[in-house]
Amino acid sequence: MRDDDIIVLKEPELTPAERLYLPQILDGLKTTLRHMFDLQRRHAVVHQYPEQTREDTGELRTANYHGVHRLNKDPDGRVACVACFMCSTACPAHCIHIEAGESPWPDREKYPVQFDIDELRCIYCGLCEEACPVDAIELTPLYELVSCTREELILDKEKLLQIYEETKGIKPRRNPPVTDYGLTGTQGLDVAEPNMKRKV
Amino acid sequence: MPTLLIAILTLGAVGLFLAMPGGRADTRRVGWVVLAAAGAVLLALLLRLVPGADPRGLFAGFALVAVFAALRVITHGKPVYSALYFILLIFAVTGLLVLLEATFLSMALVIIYAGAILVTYVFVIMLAQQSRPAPYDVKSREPVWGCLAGFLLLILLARQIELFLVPAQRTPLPAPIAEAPGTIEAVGVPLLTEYVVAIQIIGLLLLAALVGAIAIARRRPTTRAESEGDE
Amino acid sequence: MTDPTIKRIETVLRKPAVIFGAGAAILLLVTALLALAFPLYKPLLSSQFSFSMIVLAVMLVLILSATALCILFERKIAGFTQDRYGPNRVGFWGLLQPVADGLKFLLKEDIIPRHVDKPLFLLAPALALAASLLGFAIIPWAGQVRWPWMPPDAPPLSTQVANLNVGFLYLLAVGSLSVYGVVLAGYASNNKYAFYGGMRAAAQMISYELPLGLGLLVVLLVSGTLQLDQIVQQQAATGVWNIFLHPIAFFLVLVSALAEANRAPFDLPEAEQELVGGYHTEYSAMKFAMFFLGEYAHMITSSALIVALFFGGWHFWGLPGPENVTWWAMLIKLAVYLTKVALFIALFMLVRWTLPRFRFDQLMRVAWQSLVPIGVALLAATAALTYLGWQRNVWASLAANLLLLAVLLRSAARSKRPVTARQEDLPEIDVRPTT
Amino acid sequence: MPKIIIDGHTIECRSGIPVLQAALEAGLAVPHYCYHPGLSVVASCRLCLMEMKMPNPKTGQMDWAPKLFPSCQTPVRDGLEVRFRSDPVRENQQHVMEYYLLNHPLDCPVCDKAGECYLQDYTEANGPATSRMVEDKTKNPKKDIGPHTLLYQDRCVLCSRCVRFCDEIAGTGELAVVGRGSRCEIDVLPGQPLENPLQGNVVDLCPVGALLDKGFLFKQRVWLLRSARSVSPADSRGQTIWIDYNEAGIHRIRPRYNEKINEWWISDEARFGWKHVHRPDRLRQPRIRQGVALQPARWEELPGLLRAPFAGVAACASPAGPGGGARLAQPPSLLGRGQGEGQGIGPLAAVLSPMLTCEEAWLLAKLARSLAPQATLVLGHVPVSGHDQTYPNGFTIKAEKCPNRRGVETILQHLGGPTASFQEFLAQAVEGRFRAAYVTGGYPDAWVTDPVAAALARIPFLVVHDLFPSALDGAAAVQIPGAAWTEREGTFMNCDGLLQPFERALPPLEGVKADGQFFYELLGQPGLFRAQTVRETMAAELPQFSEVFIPRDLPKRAH
Repeated sequence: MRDDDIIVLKEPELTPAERLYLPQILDGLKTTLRHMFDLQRRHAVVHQYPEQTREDTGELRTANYHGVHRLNKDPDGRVACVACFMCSTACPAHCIHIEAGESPWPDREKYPVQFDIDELRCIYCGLCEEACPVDAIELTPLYELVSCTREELILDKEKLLQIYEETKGIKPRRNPPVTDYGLTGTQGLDVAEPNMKRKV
Repeated sequence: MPTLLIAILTLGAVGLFLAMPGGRADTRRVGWVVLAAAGAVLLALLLRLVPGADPRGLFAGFALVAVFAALRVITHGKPVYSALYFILLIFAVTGLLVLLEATFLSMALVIIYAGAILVTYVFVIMLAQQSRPAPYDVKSREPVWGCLAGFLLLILLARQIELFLVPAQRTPLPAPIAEAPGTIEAVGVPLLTEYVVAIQIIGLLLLAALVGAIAIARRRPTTRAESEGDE
Repeated sequence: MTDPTIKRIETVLRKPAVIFGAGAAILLLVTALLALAFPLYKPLLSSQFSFSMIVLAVMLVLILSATALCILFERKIAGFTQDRYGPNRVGFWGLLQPVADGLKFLLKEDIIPRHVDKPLFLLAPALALAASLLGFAIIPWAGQVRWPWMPPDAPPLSTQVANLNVGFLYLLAVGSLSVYGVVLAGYASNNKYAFYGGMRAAAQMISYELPLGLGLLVVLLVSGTLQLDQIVQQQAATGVWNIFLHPIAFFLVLVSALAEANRAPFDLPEAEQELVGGYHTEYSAMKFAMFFLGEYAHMITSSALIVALFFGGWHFWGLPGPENVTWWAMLIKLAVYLTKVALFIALFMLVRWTLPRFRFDQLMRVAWQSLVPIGVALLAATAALTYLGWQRNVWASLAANLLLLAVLLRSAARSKRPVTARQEDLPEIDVRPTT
Repeated sequence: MPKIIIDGHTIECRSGIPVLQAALEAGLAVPHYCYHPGLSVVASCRLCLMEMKMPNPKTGQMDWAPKLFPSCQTPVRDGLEVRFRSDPVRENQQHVMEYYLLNHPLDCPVCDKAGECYLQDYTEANGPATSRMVEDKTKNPKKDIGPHTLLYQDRCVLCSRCVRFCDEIAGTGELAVVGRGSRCEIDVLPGQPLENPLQGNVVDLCPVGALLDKGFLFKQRVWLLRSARSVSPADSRGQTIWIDYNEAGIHRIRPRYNEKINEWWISDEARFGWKHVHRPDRLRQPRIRQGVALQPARWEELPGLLRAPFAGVAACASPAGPGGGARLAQPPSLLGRGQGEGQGIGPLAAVLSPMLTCEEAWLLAKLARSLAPQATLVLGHVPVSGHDQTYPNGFTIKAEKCPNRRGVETILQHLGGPTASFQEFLAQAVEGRFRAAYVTGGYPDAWVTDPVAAALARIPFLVVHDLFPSALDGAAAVQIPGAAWTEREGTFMNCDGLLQPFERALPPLEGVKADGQFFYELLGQPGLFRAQTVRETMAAELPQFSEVFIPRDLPKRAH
């Protein structure tokens, strides 16, 4: 760092009125009063949540909203997850618990026997979504996540797949699977295609 | 009669000494019993001496609270509690002053003592001794000398009271100052006429004390080397 | 997942007709009961002592419920200033929110941490609330009243609980006690944040009592009496409120009252951002609520005091004056007084949601380097006016005030720093790299 | 000590090793697959090629030779100058890597080797990010080549480490490279699966994910595991191991390099001998006999409960006292009848299992002797199975299936006094000579045979400290749950007298106390049991325990 890189910031000089503070306070009061009686802005800004949702106003960006997770299915209707633990490794909140097993299908090696997400621990950062090599885990735009017990909010594989069924239309899977070990189903050749396209 | 009074007060002094903090818990309990006994005897004595006295009045209530609070101020182990009992004492005295129609004085007492001085005390106590009193504080309490001095003072006061109570010399109680609402005037006017010199001298003294305190407490600008050398 | 019954109840309660209907019904019921029981308490109304007791009881109930309403009011104002609605879920316009809040406070677990100094921990919230409520004793709510059944030559009754001849000295005294609740809460909690809060409160309250006292002394010099009802009557009789005489004194008292009530921008003892919750960090449930109530009660007392001292109390031009002591005039006066108090409370809240919090050294500087000198100067000027016999002369007083303002402006213009500058005794920091 | 120059830095190295080994030991990350210091050198992977200075035949000057040399096949000699940081070397590595990746599937997410895969690491460090190959990749099915092992042929890089291991170390030669050219494969002969007692090592040896352990398959990703240095209790040789574990428990055991004992290998017994740690029927709570049944007890009450009867027994036995009986601090119902007084043998016995660590055995022996100076100390049951097996390169699997017989024996010899072998103890117990005994077990398998149970049932106050329920449950007055060796720390002395410490990997099961900690509390010692502290106090009396052997950790990928 050279000396002329340094910018010395000086406090701005105050006018006598500012030093006296009172006019400034009155100025502030004016601002707050203006907002107090600005009904139009208030109506425009505030949503009355349960009656009026962001879906209604079209402000919910379904493409990138970080809501409840879902587990995608492949075209054959099987869970797309390959139980690679990437999401649980990436998860800063350690809220994903996976137990892997040998898959019952001939074209796949590994699949999740158990897949639990503790939605209470989750911080909805979306790193799992980023980490997933097969785009199996995704965050849906669902934000109304309530339950009467904590246990209900630990979502298991069945619930996560169910959420996929419910949100299929809202948020389609963005990418086709890109790996070459038979994720998109039984057609072996289809698999190589996206892989080749992906070469940079 | 003086012998009886002196005996009672001696008893009280001994009880107070026993009840002082620092002693064993059972000793302190004994001290309180002794104190209560002495107080009861004294009360009985006073009632016998003053035929028309009514112990149930507000005066008695305030007075008892005041005496109890005063005892707790010096016998309580924790400084914060002592300060709080002091405040209680001030309220009791305020009550007494109000009974005497000295409202201005009573309010001044609350504002100055409870509102300012004791808040500062509490402030300082909280800052100074978080866990337990420092050894010099424990030492400087000197319960023996304290009790002795209080005992002597009380003897003198009791002597006066006794003289006052001898029927031949009893004078009527001074009537409350005539115009009750004028108590501020009653306090203020003499202060600024009769006692104006005294007031000024006291003011000067307080100013000197203030300047002295600031001079002592002022943080002297020291260079780093010096401050390290001090340590 | 919500219980449909609860949902239905909620919807019903949110209808204005339901709320106002129920309110009107309760009001009617109370009025009817009062009317029916009139022979029972009629004799009580006639003597000053029993009447004072009735005023005491009524005002206590009124003010405790007003504090609850104040919290709703505060949240509403907070919402409005921030372009929100504020609470509007419980009842129409959120009017039942205080009930919900109260229920919540009552039903929450009352935690007493193991490490606290238990007696003081329990005492502190009680002290905080009690000290704030004590002040209401001498507020002259509605001047004087003479009931129709009383003989016309009988002295009218005062609507004050206690007409002390030391007047607002008493207010000053009990106001100074409210610090104990805060300081003891901070000490007893045995928690460093609470402790800092307590320390700050102690220093702040002692400091701001001075400008408050100086401002009150100005009023004392002007009116020549300490009794609040006489001060109000003077203003009502002349029609000149003290604010017109001494706006600067009013400002001093207003600022000091804010500081004494621990309201923003002087809420350093409970500064959430720095001290978690300050002195009430360790408190929960009803004990926490008592601090809350104490703060709002304190605010109401302060407002009532300011209204009495500077805004003519129950007086308003064109409305019944001090000579009218009929019962309906009393009601009008009460309404005027309460309206003024409400306006002041609104001002306090507006200030809270407008101004940022002071830093502690700034707080101290404002008190000792600005308010106290101003107060002393103003006091001297008023003393001079009083000596000349012009103490109630509007033009003379205003001239004195303007003169003072001019001096202040000039000194502000001369001074190299604003009133609340950054600390100069911080060492200069050289930002340049050492190499 | 020859000195060689690698990339301009002079390095002193052992003589007789290849340059690659010297470079790896110096901390250089030289990529390689086929080279392994424990196996013969084949120089087939061509990844470790380097530039070397040789005399130029024209000028006679030392100059960089135009062709690359395999560093794994070039022995070090004094003054040798080589370099790895040069463009030809890099280019070679890149080309070789591209070749290896031609057919390698892109299935790292499901491959268990991911995280410790050489191919993955080299690719990530400097390999090609993309593939130029447009044809379909060769797909080979996975093969089941043995009871423990799977072969994913399409991941294989044909480094032949596994083949050489089976030939040279195990000497069984099940694996072979079959086929030629691009159809080369690793395979076993029909009917001869890979099942020698060392076969688990091929999984560790495999630099890629071709050979995988069926037991670990898909269980965890390796980066989620933590490792603890441990010593295997599988036999008395003291093979050093890594225990890979996480919150869910142990997942696998890998060999830990140890130049004195097992080098890079471990036997399958050591590798798979941890399943008992997670057996669901492990004891989890101390229990005390009340009436006929054992009732749960709290750990806090045990010291008082045990010390009193033991001390009482000792007092009875001392010749001093007919009044000794009156000093019995224990209700007779717990203690039963007394016998064997004045027979020269103390009626109290402590059975020190060879599964105990040296420190625990020491504490227990001291405890017994402090309560009853004439207490009999017994070396517990020593399980033996078959004969010692020695493999061609000297790797030995001992028949003695316990880790610390020698350590316990050393302690018993040192302490002197009445000692007995387990058989003698049983015989005396049958005669009813013991009135109280503290029996430790801790064996992974059932060890209480009928004669043992019958003999021990004769002891009125029997304390059993073991991992699992056994036939002794009916006889024990007090049953104390033990901790498995993964849940303890301490030292084992192997059959050759080598003292090796090990770390704790898991916390003891909930409700269980580590044995050493419990003995510590029984002795009335304050604080926590630390093996090292106890070992230091032992060393003051027994110099054998003053020095422990901790093999150095190899740098990452230094083999």
